[in-house]
Amino acid sequence: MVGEDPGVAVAEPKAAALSLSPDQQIALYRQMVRIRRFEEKAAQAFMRAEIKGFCHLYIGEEAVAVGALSALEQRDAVITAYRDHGVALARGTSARACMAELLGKRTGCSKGMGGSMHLFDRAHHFYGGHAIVGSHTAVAAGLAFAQQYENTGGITLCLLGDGAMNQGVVSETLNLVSLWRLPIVFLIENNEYAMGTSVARSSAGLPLVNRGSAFDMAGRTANGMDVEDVRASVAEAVSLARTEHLPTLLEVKTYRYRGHSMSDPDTYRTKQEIAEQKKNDPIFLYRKRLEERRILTEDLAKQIDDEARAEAQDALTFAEQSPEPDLELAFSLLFSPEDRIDPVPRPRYSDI
Amino acid sequence: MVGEDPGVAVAEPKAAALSLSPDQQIALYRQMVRIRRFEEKAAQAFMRAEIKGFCHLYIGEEAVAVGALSALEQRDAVITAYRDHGVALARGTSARACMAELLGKRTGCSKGMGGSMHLFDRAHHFYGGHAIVGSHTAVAAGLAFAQQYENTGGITLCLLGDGAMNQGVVSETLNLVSLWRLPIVFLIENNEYAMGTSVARSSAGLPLVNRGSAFDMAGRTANGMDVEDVRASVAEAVSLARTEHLPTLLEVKTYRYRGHSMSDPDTYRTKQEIAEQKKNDPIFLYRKRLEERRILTEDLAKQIDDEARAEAQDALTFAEQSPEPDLELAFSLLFSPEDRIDPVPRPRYSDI
Amino acid sequence: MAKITYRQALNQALAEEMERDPAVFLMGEEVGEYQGAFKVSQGLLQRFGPKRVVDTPISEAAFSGVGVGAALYGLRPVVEFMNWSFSFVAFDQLVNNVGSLRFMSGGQFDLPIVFRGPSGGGTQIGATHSHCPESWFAGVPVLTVVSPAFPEDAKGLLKSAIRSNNPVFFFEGERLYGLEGEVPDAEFLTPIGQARICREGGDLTIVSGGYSTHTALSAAGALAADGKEADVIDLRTIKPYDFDRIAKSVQKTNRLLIVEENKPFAGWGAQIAYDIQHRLFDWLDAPILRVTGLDIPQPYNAKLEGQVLPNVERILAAARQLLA
Amino acid sequence: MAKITYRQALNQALAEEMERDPAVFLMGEEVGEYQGAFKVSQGLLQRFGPKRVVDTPISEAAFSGVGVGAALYGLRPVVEFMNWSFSFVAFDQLVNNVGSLRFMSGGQFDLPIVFRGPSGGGTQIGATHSHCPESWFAGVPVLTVVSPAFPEDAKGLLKSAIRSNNPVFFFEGERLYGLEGEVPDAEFLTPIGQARICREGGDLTIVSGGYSTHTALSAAGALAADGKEADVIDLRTIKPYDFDRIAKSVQKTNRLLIVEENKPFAGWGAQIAYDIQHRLFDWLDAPILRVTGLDIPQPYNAKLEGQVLPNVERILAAARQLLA
Ligand SMILES: Cc1ncc(C[n+]2csc(CCOP(=O)(O)OP(=O)(O)O)c2C)c(N)n1
Ligand SMILES: Cc1ncc(C[n+]2csc(CCOP(=O)(O)OP(=O)(O)O)c2C)c(N)n1
Ligand SMILES: [Mg+2]
Ligand SMILES: [Mg+2]
Repeated sequence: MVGEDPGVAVAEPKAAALSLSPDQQIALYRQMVRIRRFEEKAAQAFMRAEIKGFCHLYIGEEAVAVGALSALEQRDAVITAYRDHGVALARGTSARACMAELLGKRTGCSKGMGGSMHLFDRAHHFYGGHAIVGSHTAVAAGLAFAQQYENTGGITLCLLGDGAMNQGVVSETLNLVSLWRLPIVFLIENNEYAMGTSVARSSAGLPLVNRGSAFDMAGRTANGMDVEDVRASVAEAVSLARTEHLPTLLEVKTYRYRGHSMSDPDTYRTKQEIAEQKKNDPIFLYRKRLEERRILTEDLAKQIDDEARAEAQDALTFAEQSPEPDLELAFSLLFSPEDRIDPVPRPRYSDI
Repeated sequence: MVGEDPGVAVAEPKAAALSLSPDQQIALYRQMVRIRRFEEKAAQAFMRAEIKGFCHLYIGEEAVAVGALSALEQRDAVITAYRDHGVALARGTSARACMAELLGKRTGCSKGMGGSMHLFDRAHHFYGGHAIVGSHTAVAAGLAFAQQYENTGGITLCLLGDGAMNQGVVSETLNLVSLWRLPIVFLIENNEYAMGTSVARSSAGLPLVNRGSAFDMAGRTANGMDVEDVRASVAEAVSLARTEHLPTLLEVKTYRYRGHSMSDPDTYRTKQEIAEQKKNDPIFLYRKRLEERRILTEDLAKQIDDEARAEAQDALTFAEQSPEPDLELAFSLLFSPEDRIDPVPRPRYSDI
Repeated sequence: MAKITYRQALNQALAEEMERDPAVFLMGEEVGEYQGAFKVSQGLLQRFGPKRVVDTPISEAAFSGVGVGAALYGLRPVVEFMNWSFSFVAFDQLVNNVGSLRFMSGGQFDLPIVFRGPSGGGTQIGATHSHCPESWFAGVPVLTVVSPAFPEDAKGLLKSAIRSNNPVFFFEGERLYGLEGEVPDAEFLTPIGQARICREGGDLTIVSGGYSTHTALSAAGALAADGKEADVIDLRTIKPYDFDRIAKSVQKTNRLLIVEENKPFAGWGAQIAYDIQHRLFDWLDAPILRVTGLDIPQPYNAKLEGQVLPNVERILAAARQLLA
Repeated sequence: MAKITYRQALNQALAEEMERDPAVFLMGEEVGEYQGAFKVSQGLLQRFGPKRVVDTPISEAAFSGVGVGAALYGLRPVVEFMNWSFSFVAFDQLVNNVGSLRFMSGGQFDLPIVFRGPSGGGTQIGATHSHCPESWFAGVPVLTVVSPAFPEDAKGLLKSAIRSNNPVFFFEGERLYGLEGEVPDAEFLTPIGQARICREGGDLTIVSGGYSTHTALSAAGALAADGKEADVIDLRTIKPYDFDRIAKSVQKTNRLLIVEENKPFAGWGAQIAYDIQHRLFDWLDAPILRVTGLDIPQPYNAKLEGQVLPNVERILAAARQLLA
């Protein structure tokens, strides 16, 4: 999807989302389904202990990444937290490279060094995958700083969680980007919880979008269960960033169906609450809408789903069959080669 | 002055500041003069290299500490940044103990270990003197947390600079105290500059008091050149904290006449600007007001000034004649004695 | 003696000390309603209420500072980091405020505070989540650094740490929470600063701490098959570490091997090596060797992580080198 | 050769590299309009404009992260900490982002970034402002740690650091800014990782870095009065330090004394001591000794601070002990 049709997204007013071409609408739908099926496959692989460590699924939140990233151009930069599979896929990273990373393989997008929380894909201007809550927001500001410095015309989209809003570095960064008028959009994926802590238990002064006004930043909200609403809101914010150099704080309400990570017992909310939220399933709702618009048929929906399942299975098979990285490779990644100074000696202080 | 008349300060509405007794008004005036003369003496001692390191003077800002601390009770806690001489004096720490600390003497309020930026006085519930910008605000929240935990009825007053507002930990702390309804008042001493950086060059979303509203905190402003206005505003905030457990962010506009520290060449603002600001000198204005109110006579003003000068000189003489601390004393301060477990061995890893 | 897990041992220590002293409280992310990210605080909210089991936002700097302020005021906070790797966003509070406030105030204030949580790698959570910052904190003059390897010591040391009038940084092994072991039924304290002898032998001294102690013990077992017997000393306290106990062993074996999980450059093992060569120069028959985490950020891949962590093979290789 | 100050040398390095490469920019508190808290950036704003000399709010974590992001994108930031002690509020950015992002991305990104500023004590600014965190950062596998003692090296090393494609942490001596020394007029680079021999002698090897090198030189001068001559090696780069140069000297003198300003527990000197005893065990005629900052937070009082810092007396005492 990345930059597939940059002309469309950027300058449109919010209401005009409906003017998306049928192909574009199908593409949005397809992306969401791809992510859903990928995540389900990842869950299975985790249960079989093919994936280890932490694994944070995006199921329920697909409309956020898909809608948001569809409003970007290729030259724009994207960065997010550890709940990153959906973002990487929406950005254009192949399912194979993602899944192989989850399995820690050499063919993974981070060569097996990063794992689920640390996906990176330079070719697609995807700057990760960051596991220290809030920490990447400052890095995001640096990307936008560089875009401005180099006058690339690109902007940065930084996704972060509701819980992350209480990390100090996020406030520092909001002040900086507003003061320096950097071309950036901060998108809060408000899925109501940070692990087991609801937004209301962690954050004073709700809604979170208010936090931006203290720094004189444009604030917007969007419905994260509606891919077109997300797309339209992000498009507006992107336009502000690209043309006015005005950063935006955008709060997107969404919900995660699964536990915080695969290891979360998920006892802090009721089954009813989850069931209630599932009625707003972004894929289900968009499918209904596209059917009403007569853009999507049952056959096509089935075909999309089959393809997504096949893609996820193919990714897993690929990952399973891929080679492991070895220590030599790992050590080769530590330092960039020097080309402007003499080589620096790089002894290992662990020689045993 | 601390807690001299706790009954008066706490519950009065702002306008009623005028109902301060003549003695109280004189006391406010006297405190400001004491601080001014102390700081001038400190400046001299610095010029003679009796004081070393950093030395941040409070000249011009006296009404802030004096007004604010006059609204507190003895059981309340006070904490501030490195521009702390005036705060310590207003809190009740003796000029001798302060000056001796500036000279690094054993008789100093921190036994010569802390220096100008790190004055402490437990007996007066003065928790320092903190030199890492913003860092003490979280400690302040901990004091208020403990007051609430122990149900002491006390509150915490935390002073901080305008520049400090851009440290992440400050935002984190504002969220916490609002969420937990801690009995605390954050008072921004907005003296227009953080070193050479004006507030407008460092901070988006002015006025700074807005930062609190993002966390749903009560916000107030006061004129920091008017000791009664500061006192009244702080009294209101203290009352909110003590009776409603509602924290306040209070922005007090003030101005420092001297450089950031004694080593600051002070080239970032014009002489005119400083001269203009001096027209609002808090001591001069309050003297005029008290003369108009026929509370202060020229004789009394002179007497107060003479006493303040004598006190400052006495403090310096005391400090000069005081003994230096030695290494044995220094090492004895590292650890609190254990009384609930066996002594812990405390080897020094520097034995040479 | 009951057989309980390391996790339960910590939980008991917290419960007993909170019971004993109303000034003790627990604060951190998910310690309350969630019952602890690793369930160390299970049941404590129900037992002691939200005043004493305090859930925080994801604001490590602020809540660490809250702990400091509360301790200055006279409370005895236990602050949980969900992972010690997250303490880096609170590093200033830990180094400057915990590390200096008592001293800079001329000794006016006590700081009876415990910071605790899991550290280290081995669970494939990657470079950002697998740090062992023990040595960095040990470099701060007033900080006490503790790292138990067994359930008994986890309980006894946490109780001592909470009762200490000085700040204690308490490092739990994420891989140890499920480890079972005998723990006395009666109340007990494990003294801070004393090592534990886990195995005795005359050929070689192996010093380790935390999870690595178990790796060292496995290696010592394998070494026995070579006919070589090692003293295995579990430090329990990293600083102040038990120099005398190590010295006694080295005077017997004349050979020292240190096993530490942290990255090599200036880890705590380097300090021990320095001290031993300095004070027991003539007792050493061979250079002191260290087996550390390899000098590379923690990789996600399982096989690589196994190679990066101290493992039996590397310890054996070093031991054989020492005994050659 | 012109005689200029350490401060001017740094200033020249910045100006030359900014002139040479438009991707190089300087960012930090008071670096622009104020001309630098220590005047290292004097004149740069006027010469290069506000786009390339960027004043920041007091938000070290955010602007460190901005540096990281800009470097990932392809710029070459030079980030100034007004004092390295303030880097602790940005510690996560430095350890996790600078320390891991290239590796965790499988090597996709370069991080050509320099963090620089003064560190250390000796100017009576107290415990919170006098830290020497060199060893802590050196403990992060990918970080390069540099600490010049002379104007020439300050210039040559800063230029190398800026041209390096890897992150370099550059520690300046606050007490060295006014130091004068000869600096070549023509363009030059000082290689990272090579020590400088400051004085030659056959009796003893003294290794030091930064300001302490000057203290070590004074001590070596005094030692000469005893008829004992020391090799004085200024590390210049703390990591990777020049093992070969030290080894060569130790093979000649058989005695090693390390002088480092940081607190003792697991400082970089402990690492050097470990490496030397490990690899040159049979060459040592006496235990390696270290003179470090005393194991106490930095006191404000002048006399005490002088005792806490490595000083000539303590170095002499250690040297005499070694030579006894
Ligand atoms: C600094 C830091 N503190 C704590 C954690 C542990 N942690 C990981 S995710 C998380 C919750 C974050 O919630 P939110 O930002 O809402 O994102 P979500 O998981 O809902 O997408 C926590 C506490 C961490 N990774 N980093
Ligand atoms: C974390 C940190 N960064 C930088 C500094 C250096 N510094 C000391 S005071 C100061 C300016 C603070 O200004 P403000 O908060 O407005 O207080 P004021 O000096 O005006 O009273 C700076 C940048 C510091 N001490 N701590
Ligand atoms: Mg969330
Ligand atoms: Mg100010």
